[in-house]
Amino acid sequence: MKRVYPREERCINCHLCEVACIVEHSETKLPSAAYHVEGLRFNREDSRTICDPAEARAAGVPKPLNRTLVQTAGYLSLSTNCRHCEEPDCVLACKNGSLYVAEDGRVLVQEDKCVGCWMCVMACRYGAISRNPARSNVPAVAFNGINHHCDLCPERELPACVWVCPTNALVFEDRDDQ
Amino acid sequence: MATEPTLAPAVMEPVVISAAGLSYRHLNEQVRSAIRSGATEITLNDVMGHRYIGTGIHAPGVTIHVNGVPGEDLGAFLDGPHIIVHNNAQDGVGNTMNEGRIEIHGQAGDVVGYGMRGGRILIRGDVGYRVGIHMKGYRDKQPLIVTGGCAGNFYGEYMAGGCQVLLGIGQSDKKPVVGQYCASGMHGGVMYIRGELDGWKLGKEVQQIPLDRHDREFLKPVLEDFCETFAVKEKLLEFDRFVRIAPVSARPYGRLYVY
Amino acid sequence: MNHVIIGNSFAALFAVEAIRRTDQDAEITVISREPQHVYSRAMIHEMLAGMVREPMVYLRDWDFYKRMRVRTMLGRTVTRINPGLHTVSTGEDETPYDRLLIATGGKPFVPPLNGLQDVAYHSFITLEDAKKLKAACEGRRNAVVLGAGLIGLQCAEALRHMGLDVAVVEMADTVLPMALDTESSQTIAKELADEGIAVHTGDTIDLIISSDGHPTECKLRSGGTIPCDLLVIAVGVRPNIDLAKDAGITTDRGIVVNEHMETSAEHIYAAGDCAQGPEIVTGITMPIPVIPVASTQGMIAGYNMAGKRRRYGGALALNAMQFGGVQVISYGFVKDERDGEVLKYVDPPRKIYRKVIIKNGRITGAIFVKDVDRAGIFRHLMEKRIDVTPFKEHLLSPHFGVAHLPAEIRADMFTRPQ
Amino acid sequence: MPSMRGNRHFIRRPHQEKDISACGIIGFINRDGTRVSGDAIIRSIANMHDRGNGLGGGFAAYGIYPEHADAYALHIMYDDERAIAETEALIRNTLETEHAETIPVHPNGTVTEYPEFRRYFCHAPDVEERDADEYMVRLVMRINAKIEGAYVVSSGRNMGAFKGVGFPEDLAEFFCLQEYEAYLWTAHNRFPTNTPGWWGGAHPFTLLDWSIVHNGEISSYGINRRYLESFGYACTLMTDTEVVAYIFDLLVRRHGLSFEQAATVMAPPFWQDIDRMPPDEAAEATALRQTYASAALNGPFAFLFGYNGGLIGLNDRVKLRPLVVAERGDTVYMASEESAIRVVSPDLDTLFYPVAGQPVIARLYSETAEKTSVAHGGTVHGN
Amino acid sequence: MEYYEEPNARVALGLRRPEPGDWYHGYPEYHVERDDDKCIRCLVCVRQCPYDCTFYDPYRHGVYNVHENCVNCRRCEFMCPTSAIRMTKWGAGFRDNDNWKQKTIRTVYKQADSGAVSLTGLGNDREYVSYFDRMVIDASQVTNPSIDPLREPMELRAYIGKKPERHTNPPEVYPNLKAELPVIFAPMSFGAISFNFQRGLAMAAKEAGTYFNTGEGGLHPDLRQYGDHAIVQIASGRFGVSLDYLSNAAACEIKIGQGAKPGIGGHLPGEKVTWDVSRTRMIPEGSDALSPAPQHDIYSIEDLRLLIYGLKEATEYTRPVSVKIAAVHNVAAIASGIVRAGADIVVVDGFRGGTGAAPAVIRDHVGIPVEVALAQVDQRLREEGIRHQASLIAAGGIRSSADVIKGLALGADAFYIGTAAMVAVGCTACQQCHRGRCSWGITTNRPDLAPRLQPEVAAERLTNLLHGWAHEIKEMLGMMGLNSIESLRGNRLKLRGVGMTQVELDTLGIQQAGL
Repeated sequence: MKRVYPREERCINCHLCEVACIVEHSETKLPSAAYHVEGLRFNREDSRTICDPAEARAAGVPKPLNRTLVQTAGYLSLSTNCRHCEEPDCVLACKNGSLYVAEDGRVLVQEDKCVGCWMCVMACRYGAISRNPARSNVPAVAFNGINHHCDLCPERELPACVWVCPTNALVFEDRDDQ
Repeated sequence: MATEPTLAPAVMEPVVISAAGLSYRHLNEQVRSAIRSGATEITLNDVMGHRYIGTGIHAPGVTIHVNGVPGEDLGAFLDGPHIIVHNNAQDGVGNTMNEGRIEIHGQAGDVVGYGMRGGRILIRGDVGYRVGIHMKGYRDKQPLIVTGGCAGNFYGEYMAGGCQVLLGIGQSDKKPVVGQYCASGMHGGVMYIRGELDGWKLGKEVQQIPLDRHDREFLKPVLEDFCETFAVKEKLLEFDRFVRIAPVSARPYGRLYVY
Repeated sequence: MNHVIIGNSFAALFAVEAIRRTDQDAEITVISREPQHVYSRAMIHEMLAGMVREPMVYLRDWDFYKRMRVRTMLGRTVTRINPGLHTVSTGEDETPYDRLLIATGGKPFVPPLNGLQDVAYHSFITLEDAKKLKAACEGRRNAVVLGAGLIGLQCAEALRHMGLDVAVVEMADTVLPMALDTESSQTIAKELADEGIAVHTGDTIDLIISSDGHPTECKLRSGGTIPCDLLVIAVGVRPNIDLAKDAGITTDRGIVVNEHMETSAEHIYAAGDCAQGPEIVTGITMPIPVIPVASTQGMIAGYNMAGKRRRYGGALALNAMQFGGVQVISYGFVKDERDGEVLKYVDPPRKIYRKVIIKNGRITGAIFVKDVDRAGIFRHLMEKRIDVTPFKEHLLSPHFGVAHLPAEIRADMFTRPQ
Repeated sequence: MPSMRGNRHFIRRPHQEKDISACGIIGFINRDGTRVSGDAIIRSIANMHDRGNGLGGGFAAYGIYPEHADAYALHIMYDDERAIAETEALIRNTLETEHAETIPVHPNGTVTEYPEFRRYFCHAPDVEERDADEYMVRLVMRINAKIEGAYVVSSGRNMGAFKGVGFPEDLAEFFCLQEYEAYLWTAHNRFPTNTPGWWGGAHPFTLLDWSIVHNGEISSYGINRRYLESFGYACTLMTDTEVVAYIFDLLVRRHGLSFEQAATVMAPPFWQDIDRMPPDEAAEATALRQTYASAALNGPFAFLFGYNGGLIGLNDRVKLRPLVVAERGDTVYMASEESAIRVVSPDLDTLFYPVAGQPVIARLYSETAEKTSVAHGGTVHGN
Repeated sequence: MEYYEEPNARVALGLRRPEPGDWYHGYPEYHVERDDDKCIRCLVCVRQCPYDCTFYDPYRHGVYNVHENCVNCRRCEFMCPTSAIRMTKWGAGFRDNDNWKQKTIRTVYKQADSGAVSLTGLGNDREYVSYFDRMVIDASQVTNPSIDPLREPMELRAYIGKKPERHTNPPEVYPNLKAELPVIFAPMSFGAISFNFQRGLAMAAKEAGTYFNTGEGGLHPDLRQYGDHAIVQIASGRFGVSLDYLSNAAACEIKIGQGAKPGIGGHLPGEKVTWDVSRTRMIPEGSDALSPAPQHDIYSIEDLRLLIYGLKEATEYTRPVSVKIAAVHNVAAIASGIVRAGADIVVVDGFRGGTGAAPAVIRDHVGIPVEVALAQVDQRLREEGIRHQASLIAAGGIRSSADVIKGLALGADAFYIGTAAMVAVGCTACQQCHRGRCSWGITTNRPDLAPRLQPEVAAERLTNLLHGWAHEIKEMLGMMGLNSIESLRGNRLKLRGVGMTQVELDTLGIQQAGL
């Protein structure tokens, strides 16, 4: 199946993939609305999106979050997202079966079933699953949020991150034969 | 029955070529074709101003003897061979030389070893102006020029690497060991000069330092090589007569410009 | 090929899926003592607390068995396995098998307590248990949970959420003694205390005082007495190996399996909490009762049963849990610091705690509290036994990620399908 | 002299850089050397009357002076007496003149005002054959460049060019061409667009015994001219046809190229075609193109090139101007239009359109070892 | 890696305080206008700015600028996903004064601040006459047909090198470059430009059937595969020059001068000599790469001959040898001498040529336009009858296919394009090449900036540019009724001048328009 592959030697650490991802997964699909109306602020220390539930609540608004993440070390950067594994560790670990492998091979989550136990975060060896505190199916005890990872932009032919990347550092291709 | 073609013998008879009446182009073609057919010892007689001897030859293990006076650019872009000039040489010896060895039993003209980046040039006598300029060293390639006599102005100008040794044999009040602007613009490599050196002659980018143990260890085999090659009897291993000249900075003009 | 699976939880589920993926024609029979559709035992505390609707407990849609063409024998208890005859017996009838998977999970361990025989108490393992407990909560005020393991604490938290006063009694010095190290368990203990749960560690119940078959008070070894009108025993779970043992299959603490999930008996496999397979850090076999291991073992067993030879690289103890607002993820042996280099990052105000134990360049244990993002990379480092020495200093940085890994590992992870 | 009435200047060079014109051309050769009168060529060119506009026409005829066969026949036109005096003084000083006379003319039709025409049959003194040619070329260049009001129309042995302003059939009558007999005739009908017709600007253009009639335009004129100038050619006539003649001279006479090679230079094969040639051929074509890049004729053209030994037709390399070749017995015709040939020779053995850029060469049998057909290329049509 | 700073490290938080020695920066030149409504705080601009101009203030949750650092490279504007950024000039600037312009005043400040030579990049930006822009091209109408280049073959191939004077049997053969169109990428050294850009040039040259020029920085090992399409330079510094370098290339070029800075050498500052540059140039990492103007073995024309034939000997006469000079006052005579010294190609580099770094005073005031130099050199070589002995490449200020056509008509065989190639891959002509932190990844090898230009992207854009120009050249040739550039080369009748004096027309060898 076609997957998104990063080409780190081309990545220029601009984070436009994250922007495109957020906009694509926003309600309005408008950048300013996605950030300002639906949006939320950046974490002070590292300009990553906030995952701290308390902070998120303090900010007061749910937000679309990036499902791809640019990871950096010195000069190196690469945009990483769900590998859509054939035998996904996250599906094997999911506490109540809310993660599943779809017909077309994508690894998806039933958003109304996920209880935010983070077994998937624990299981994913690519660090590709994040926590979306904007939604929760479990009302109390802990502020849970739900599983949040790349869905390969079902409404687009080319995932938004790939489409936007100015240096083609992300490619969407089928490498299953390799 | 047809005989099997035989391979060229590993060691061929020395090839002797007379340069008399040959243009440099034909002479060099003959040298190249001799090398291609396996010659390792080539003697060129009656050389009289033939340019480009050994130029652009990539052939380690080949020795070329030159009898007579070779012309400009002897051994330019040289890549391996060993050239022995039994007389004086003219200008441009070892221009942009890459590897190999050139011995000149007499003296050499201007611009010896321009942009040289490897190999070794030994000169028995004096050299002219601009010797060893733009010399560069990179990793295992460290060029070396040893001059027996004295040198003219701009010795080691813009030197960026490698090593030059100037022995100053035969220096006197009228004939200083090195001319003016020695090492001007030098920003890499090292030079060793034996004898009286006036500080004002040096470029402002360099400093004089007495030799230390490493310098001595480096110089000893170099000087022995020189003495052996030219059968020099003079005692050269008096290290206190040498000074080492090295650049203050690898970036001499770092503060010259404003953005 | 006729496949029979005893048990109906994670290992069984993934075994079914693996068999079906490999062999469209196989007959599959699932026999389970519990009558429910395949559900997650890890969800029962949320169920108890009423935090989730019941459908969220079930692991697959209602048509799962139909889609997978599985013959179900739910609510039937297997009484005996006959390896020689290739049948399992449920008392009433014999079910023949070509391949058998034992995925019987664990059974609660109940310690001998003074007075226990006189009272109604609860276990907290199955959906049934949860439902019973929920019913029993009616009108109760003081719950006591014996055992501060994961199940005990989750139960305690659920009961607290339902409005009961809850006390937890744990013999060990810390909560979650098996899963966490001292420092992280203290964080959890504090979180529980903040929620209003009384935690008594280093203590145990000496005597249960009861009246009319119901507990009223528990006397603690330390001398105190705590009121109790609802008692939950959650001391631990033991691998359920009785069937295997009776059938003459080699057992230790669990049913001993090799890397293909094969037991000592031909064509009989075991997977999940009841199995004792190889562990990846130490290389020795031990039962690791966590979901990912059970699922993976079940899947591997399923493939092997269906004839597709697959090897299991070994289990890694790993767990994710959360109490209050604190998430914890742990990998490997987080308490064993002997001969190891310990890297720690502590940020008490934000409750962030990270620890990595490195032995011979390899990570043998890691724990993340609160800030758990991208922790999974450590699983990769541990399972692939990657030498972390070159990038050791970055391991605990908040920015640590795949970018810090050596190029060839990154390439392995991100340039080909996984 | 009636022709010199008033202040008309027939040999005034227009200041235009070059002359632009469209035309009709026709030529034929009797390869056995049989000489025929001008009747046929006149009928042929008259048939293409509409290709011209009466502002220029001309003829070249080979073999017309058997009695002076070894002498250079200089056809010169003059504006005035001063030019005549100056030129004749120069000729006296530099050449040995065997015979000199006024070219008989017969004013008629459109040709009423005209310059003075004279011809001189001369020998270059004391020079070798090859150098004699060079000597004559220099002299012709000198007259054309230096003497105002004089213009050398032709200068070859045993041939002559006749040209002027008017329709060619009128000019033929004017020059009494039916009275000349030649084995090789070429003719030209001109349609200049932007210059007043001047007599020197008409075709053919000649140098020694070489004559060119040309249909089309050489778009590369600017560089061709600069190139020729570096070899000492004075391009005084402001016309691209002149350039063709000089390039022929340079390539064939001075550099010793064959006609085929010269044709390759002038209408070079495309690089893509060269790339597909066998290596030897490609090497030669590449060498020719590289060496003579500035001599390549670019733009639409068809020209007929006459010399004492034969007739050559050449098209530009994409064939933007018409050229048709036909054979009847020993006669080879080359023309802009088939009708111009059929009008004098209704039954033809072969008729074909030459391949763009490939020369059609018809030589006298006396010049070739055997009788060969010219139909070696192009589309051959039966009669 | 040590000298890498986070781009937002310089957080000014709105407090400006020009240093006593920094008046130059005390007056901002550009203003980065940010539409706060559109700004989504994605921080793309912050990460993209290499000039410490843009920063994020977490306390106000806003993006702000240190405007005095802005060089108007427009990278942030280009990358902003919401078009929230707009560059404007800063306020009124200094009082209007045609004599003391903004630039002049700022340069004086800069030098008074530092006491140093004001360095700059790219090409001459002064308002000199552009003769290219005063020449117009001929076209066919009625009398001769124009040719439709879409249907008809149209030849742009140029053989570059010495040609025989006349044909002989067998023909004399000289090594020639074969370019499928008369446009070659100008010498730009790895070090001055990024590896990715040079690789893009090489790939595009191969794709389009033309050549790239290594400049004086050596040939990177990874580009050896493009040796057939490489012209390698030999300059005074002899960087990376070895026998292998010479014999692996299509042609060798002796660099005497550069149009942007005639008589001035190259100086690659040590910080640009990274590991990769170092191994390509074969000099130690971090050391200055000095390449002074004179080749110290060339002090006269016969010395040049010595080097030309030295290179021919070294390559056994299989490669054309080119000599590149800056267009200066008596360029025709110099070029003639160079041809007589044996060069197969003469490159004349006009004063609008670009540079990675040059003192501004030299870049802006030295040299002559390539148009006149070209016209004069071509004329002179023709007059001397040696035009065939060398091809002529015009460089420095070729911006479009029209310039190519005009240059061809003036007599050039081919053209170098440098700045045009850079612009094709994103250069905005911000003139900061010398600072080594090109925000477009073109003239930098800083590892965080260089990937911004990807070789494949560069190659594709460059190939597109060449294709576009080739189409235009074909159209214009067809329009003139020509189907081969040979017939245009030196064909000055195809040009006319507008708005020039007779002296200028004569110098160019063309006529006034209308005649």
